[in-house]
Amino acid sequence: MADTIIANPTAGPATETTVQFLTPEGEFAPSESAEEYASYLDRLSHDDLQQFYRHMAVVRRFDHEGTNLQRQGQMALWVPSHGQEAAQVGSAFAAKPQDHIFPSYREHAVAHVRGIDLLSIVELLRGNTHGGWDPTDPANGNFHGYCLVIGSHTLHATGYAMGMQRDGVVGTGDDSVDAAVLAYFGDGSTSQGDVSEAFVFSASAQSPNVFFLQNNHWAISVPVSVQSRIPLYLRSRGFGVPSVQIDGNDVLASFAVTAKHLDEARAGNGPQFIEALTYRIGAHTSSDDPSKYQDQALYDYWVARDPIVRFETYLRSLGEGDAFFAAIAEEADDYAADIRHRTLALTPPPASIMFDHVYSEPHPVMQEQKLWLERYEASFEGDQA
Amino acid sequence: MADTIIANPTAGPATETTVQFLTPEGEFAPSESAEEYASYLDRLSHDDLQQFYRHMAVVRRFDHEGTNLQRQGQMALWVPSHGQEAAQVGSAFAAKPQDHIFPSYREHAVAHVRGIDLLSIVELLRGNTHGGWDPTDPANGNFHGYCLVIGSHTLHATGYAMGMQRDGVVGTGDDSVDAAVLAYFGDGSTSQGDVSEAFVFSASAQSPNVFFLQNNHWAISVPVSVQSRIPLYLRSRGFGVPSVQIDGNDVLASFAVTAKHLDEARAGNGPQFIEALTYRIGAHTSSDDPSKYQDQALYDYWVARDPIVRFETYLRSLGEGDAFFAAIAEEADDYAADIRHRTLALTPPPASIMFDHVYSEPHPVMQEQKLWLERYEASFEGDQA
Amino acid sequence: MSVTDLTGTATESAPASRVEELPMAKALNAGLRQALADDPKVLLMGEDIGRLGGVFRVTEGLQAEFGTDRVVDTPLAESGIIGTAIGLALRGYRPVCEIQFDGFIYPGFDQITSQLAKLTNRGSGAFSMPVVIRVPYGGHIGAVEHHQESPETYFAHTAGLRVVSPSTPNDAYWMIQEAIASNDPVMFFEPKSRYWPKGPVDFAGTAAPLHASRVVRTGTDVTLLAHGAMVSVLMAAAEIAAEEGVSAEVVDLRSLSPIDYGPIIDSVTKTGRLVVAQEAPGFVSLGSEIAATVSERAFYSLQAPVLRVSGFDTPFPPAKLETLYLPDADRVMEAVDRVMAH
Amino acid sequence: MSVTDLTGTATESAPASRVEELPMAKALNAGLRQALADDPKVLLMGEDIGRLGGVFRVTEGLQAEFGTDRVVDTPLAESGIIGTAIGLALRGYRPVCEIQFDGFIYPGFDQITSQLAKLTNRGSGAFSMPVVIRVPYGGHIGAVEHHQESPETYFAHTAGLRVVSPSTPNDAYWMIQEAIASNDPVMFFEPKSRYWPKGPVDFAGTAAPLHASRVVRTGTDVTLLAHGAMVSVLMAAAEIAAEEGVSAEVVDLRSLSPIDYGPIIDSVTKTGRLVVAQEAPGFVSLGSEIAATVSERAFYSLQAPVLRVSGFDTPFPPAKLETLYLPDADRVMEAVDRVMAH
Ligand SMILES: Cc1ncc(C[n+]2csc(CCOP(=O)(O)OP(=O)(O)O)c2C)c(N)n1
Ligand SMILES: Cc1ncc(C[n+]2csc(CCOP(=O)(O)OP(=O)(O)O)c2C)c(N)n1
Ligand SMILES: [Mg+2]
Ligand SMILES: [Mg+2]
Repeated sequence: MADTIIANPTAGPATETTVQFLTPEGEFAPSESAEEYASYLDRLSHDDLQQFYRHMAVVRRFDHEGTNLQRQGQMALWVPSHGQEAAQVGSAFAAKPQDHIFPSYREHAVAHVRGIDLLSIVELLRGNTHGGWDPTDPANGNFHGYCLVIGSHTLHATGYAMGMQRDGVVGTGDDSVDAAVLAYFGDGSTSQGDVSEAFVFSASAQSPNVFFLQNNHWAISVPVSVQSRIPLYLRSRGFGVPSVQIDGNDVLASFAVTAKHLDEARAGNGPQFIEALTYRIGAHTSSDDPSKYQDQALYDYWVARDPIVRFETYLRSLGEGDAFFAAIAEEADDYAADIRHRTLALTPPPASIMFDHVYSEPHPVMQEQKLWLERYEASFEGDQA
Repeated sequence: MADTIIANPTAGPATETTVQFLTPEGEFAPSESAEEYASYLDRLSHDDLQQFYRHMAVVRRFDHEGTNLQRQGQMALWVPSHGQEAAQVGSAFAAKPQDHIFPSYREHAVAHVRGIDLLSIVELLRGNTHGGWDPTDPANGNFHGYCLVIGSHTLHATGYAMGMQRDGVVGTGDDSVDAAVLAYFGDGSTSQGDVSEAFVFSASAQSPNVFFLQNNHWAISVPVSVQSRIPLYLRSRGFGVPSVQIDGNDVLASFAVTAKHLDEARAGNGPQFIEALTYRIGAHTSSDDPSKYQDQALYDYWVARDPIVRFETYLRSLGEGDAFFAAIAEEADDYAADIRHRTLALTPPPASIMFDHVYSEPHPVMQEQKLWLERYEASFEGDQA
Repeated sequence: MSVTDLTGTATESAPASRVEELPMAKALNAGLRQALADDPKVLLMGEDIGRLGGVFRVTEGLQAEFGTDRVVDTPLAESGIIGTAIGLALRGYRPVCEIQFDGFIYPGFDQITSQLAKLTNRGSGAFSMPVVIRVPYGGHIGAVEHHQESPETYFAHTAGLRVVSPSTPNDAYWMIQEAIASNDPVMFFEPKSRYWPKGPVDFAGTAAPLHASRVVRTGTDVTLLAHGAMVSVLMAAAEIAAEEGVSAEVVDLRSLSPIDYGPIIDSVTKTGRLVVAQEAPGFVSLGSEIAATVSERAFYSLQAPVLRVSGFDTPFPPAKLETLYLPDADRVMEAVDRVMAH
Repeated sequence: MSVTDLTGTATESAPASRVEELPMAKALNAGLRQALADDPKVLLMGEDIGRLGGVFRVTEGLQAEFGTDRVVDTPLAESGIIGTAIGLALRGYRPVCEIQFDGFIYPGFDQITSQLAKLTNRGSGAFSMPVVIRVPYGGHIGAVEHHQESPETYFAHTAGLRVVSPSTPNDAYWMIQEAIASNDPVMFFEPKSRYWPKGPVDFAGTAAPLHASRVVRTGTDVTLLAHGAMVSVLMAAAEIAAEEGVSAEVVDLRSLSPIDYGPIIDSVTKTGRLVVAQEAPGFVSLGSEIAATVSERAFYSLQAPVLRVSGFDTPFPPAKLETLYLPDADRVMEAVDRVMAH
């Protein structure tokens, strides 16, 4: 039977229509609402399922390494993704190469699926860069930059999708051409005017947008109930944007539902909205102290619904054995070790990056101030000699 | 049978659930959806119905005088209310003395019902003031200032209602104490992030707000279909704010529905949303040229649904005779004549108002610049002597 | 298009000069039409710019000519307009956004400040942000609150933006095309009180560099500096000054960020005196910047303090008081008299 | 409460002085607690300020003490926070809004600029707008983008607002109470890098007027002027200068709008030289204003141009570069050396 997803009513929205394929116990038992999405699972080979697991496990391990590196002073801040891997990996797999992705700042697993070198995230949170990867480089899977101003990027995603419409890559019927934009944001973000305006503009333009909300139940210390007293997946409907709520800790639901709604968007049927119910198992960031506000029962409830454990049980029920899981564990450790290794080798950026990219065209003030700083810095060299 | 309200599908949203008591022909024939509101009409005496007509007719006349005065150079701008009188007068009558009203900039009829001297609107549009009436003066019926930045005031209305909650004037059960806030805005305004944030904050606080949308089908030249492809009354539901659509040219529907939802808000049942379908018969403002974008069939359709004509027919069906209508016409003419008279007598404001109210506390720069300007102006007096 | 690149010189093989007398609004319309015709990636977006042609008719006829995909009537939300323009720019488009009036740019301020201005830098230069934001600004039109403001300072202070303002129809025609051709975000401030007076537009001419200031009247005793609508006020003041025997040089700033200080310092070095005028409030403003920098760089040339003539440090007043609020030629002369007294 | 009124002198019948060593964050907490206790109309609102006590713990314990109606964890939207605070102020409340970080104030910019700053004027003084907006601002904390900015200029330029910034725990304790007691909107910029160093707070002392600048070190050769965290940098520079035989006077601006020019002009009249420092980019900034006005008013006293030491005219860089971006004592000394060379 389908899980009710949220036992604790104070935890926020839950509905009977939540799409779920895998119960928390790892049993394949689609909810009634899952039926219309079931055919999308046919697209998945066993290798795909292994990849789901692999990405979730590797990024979980990466995330822990990030926390450790931050504690050891290698970064000023860490933003954990622990607990949200299924929502991220399933949805990311649903995106085609020609789709574009506009993340918030916690989508490490999406980044990994799209081919980003996750060291870039370390560089960003270390204070070496404000960006980290080049979204125009084909190697980076059309994964755009992290956006720290809550909700802003949902409008960029909308404008980008409007550009796709103008480029004639929506609703052509050609699978290799039709494209959409997948944008991620959090439960707190839904309160920002920009997110509502993104619904307005995308509904008005009928642009190929899929808005993917990870409701991890917290905006730092503020529970989702402060942002909304009703389930958030309902939010978009009054804007004319169809929506669905899924069990975000079920990677199969995340994949199938995102795949269908991306198909809708690519086909020219306009914007779509998905709310994935999940939970932020870690702190908001390494600067945060969840003990000040965390509800232990709620936390325990969600730990018991861990997306990776659940999927491992399911894979084992399909016959996957220890060797596979051991190999992935080793790969994850290797990935983390490599990140650690390269993090320790990072050097501070040159001062010139402060001036070089503020403008795309030559700018006299940048040239002047860059030169001034060079000369000023050089003036100390004598002192030290 | 209930009117379908909008014949022309390109005109925007229409639904079967629209609340209507009076057909466009002035027949009392409540729609099914009107039934739950019918008891609110019991609150109305015949005198009240006369007042409805009176306010609508006087403000229609006032509005035409405003247009004339603007054409004659007495104002830089006029903002017509023609066509929206029923939506405004019915809802305004539903508000109790202790309620507060946050208008947009077209609510001349609401202002009139709440006791504002409409010359203030002339002064505002003439460029004599930025405000015009003192909302803290009991004579002004808790009618707050016009707000020209689209949507901003919906947040002020929300904060004001949060203050009422803290003052203990919500949900006490005492009819003379319990209060709510009624805020007006337009179809274009629904696209602004601030309006969505007002839904978020009022739903979160469960503050006593009634949001009253006059969907007059245009945001200057932009048809409502650009703002939303589905009926706008649905907008608030995804925020947890219950809503209803009414025939905004039916003054009885406007009264009854607003009365009920103000009751809900005052009782502590949280924010409410009403969409009134109406039409901007005039130009957006006197600076506008609707011939550039107006749809003649749509215009004709709505002219045939004039709120005042309709209500006159109804009153006549109740036995109201020529004498009453003649008396009101005379009152309206007198009102307009008085406005004209006093407009022509207006003098420019003194320069000092530029400096005197920028801050509530003494401010050295204001004192300095005011004095400078006085001296500077005085320096020319010699020249003219 | 026959504009110069931002730093270089004219590239046009200009045919015979083709000059027309046009109001600035129509010159802008012509410039926008040219930009739309030259580059299919250029698109216009804003409230009421399509069917209506904009409340000032600057985009009149362009939707009919280029279609609703390229001249877009947007929903009513400035953050949405600028935010989606950013997305379009990321996709390779060159959006030109119209903000209906100066006072309505603030709902879009976050998208301008934290996104538009910073994205290229955030992306280490991997992509550019060729977005133009057109803002009809300033007073002298007798309009209601929020419709006569001069918010240039907010944008000039914001690193990552370029800020310009034409004072003549000819500059308007060329500068809008240069702004659109620029790969950086450009805040394009259109002095709305100058929309209607006619001036010559040389369609076969060459564009002055977008970021160059320009001496528009030569003189020897005092330098008068302004941008936008205030330039014509300075020209009137210079006439009055001439009658009083004072020879005023007038400089049109044209670019507010960066500021082309070269011609300004040259002028002040010659005249020894500077009066800076603007419609905006003076406190912590563009005028402050110019006064500070000229005071610093021309320290030994200045024979009098740099004086600033500005709107008062109040909200823009009700229209009936605008002539008292806005600096006119007399107010400029009051300052000229004071600097000449040194 | 024992603060002075905005223009007057201390009104307290102070008992024996009661001084504690506190970090600024705790001094602010004490000031807010006092304000909440003194006036039931005072309320705090913001993101994470309740149960968590704010990301900087400035409001720690206050929700437990005063309840959720007076210390409000709001939904995540800055325009909503400021817009509803305006409504609460219209109802007679005195809201104190916390903006979580400097870079997140821009979504609320429209409500601040077009509403909060202008409403009292729009209403011809019939009501006031006693809203305080607390903004932890500035660099030196190694944080990611949008978390280290210094946006004071935007607000100082906006008529209708008052803008202040304390540099010490004692000022923080008193100024926050004065800001809350003011009937005008006050932008209260808290230098977040100064949240943690301790300093004496005199709970039984008297508050200096909110809008007074203050000489914090006397000297004779050059005046150094700044606000917020930069004041301590100037004090360090003054030490270095003293070692080099240059006697620097240091002025703490404290109020950014209005600016109390009296003590500044007095100081410059005495020293003949001024260096103004700030973390923010220098172009079209608060520093420009001060340089311009001092250059004008102390024209004949200045022996050298007023020099400005600022962040570069770029977005705040990645944290690893912040020490290069932010002016330190050496950068101030570079300017001191230059003015002393005159
Ligand atoms: C405009 C803005 N305001 C405030 C912040 C500070 N802030 C960073 S994350 C956050 C909570 C976001 O919650 P949510 O959207 O649920 O995303 P999550 O962190 O849970 O993934 C806040 C308030 C910000 N980044 N941007
Ligand atoms: C923030 C903002 N942007 C733009 C405008 C210019 N403007 C004034 S009224 C208007 C249309 C408003 O339409 P709607 O909300 O439907 O109200 P209506 O005028 O139809 O009553 C626009 C775009 C404004 N006043 N404020
Ligand atoms: Mg969250
Ligand atoms: Mg409308």
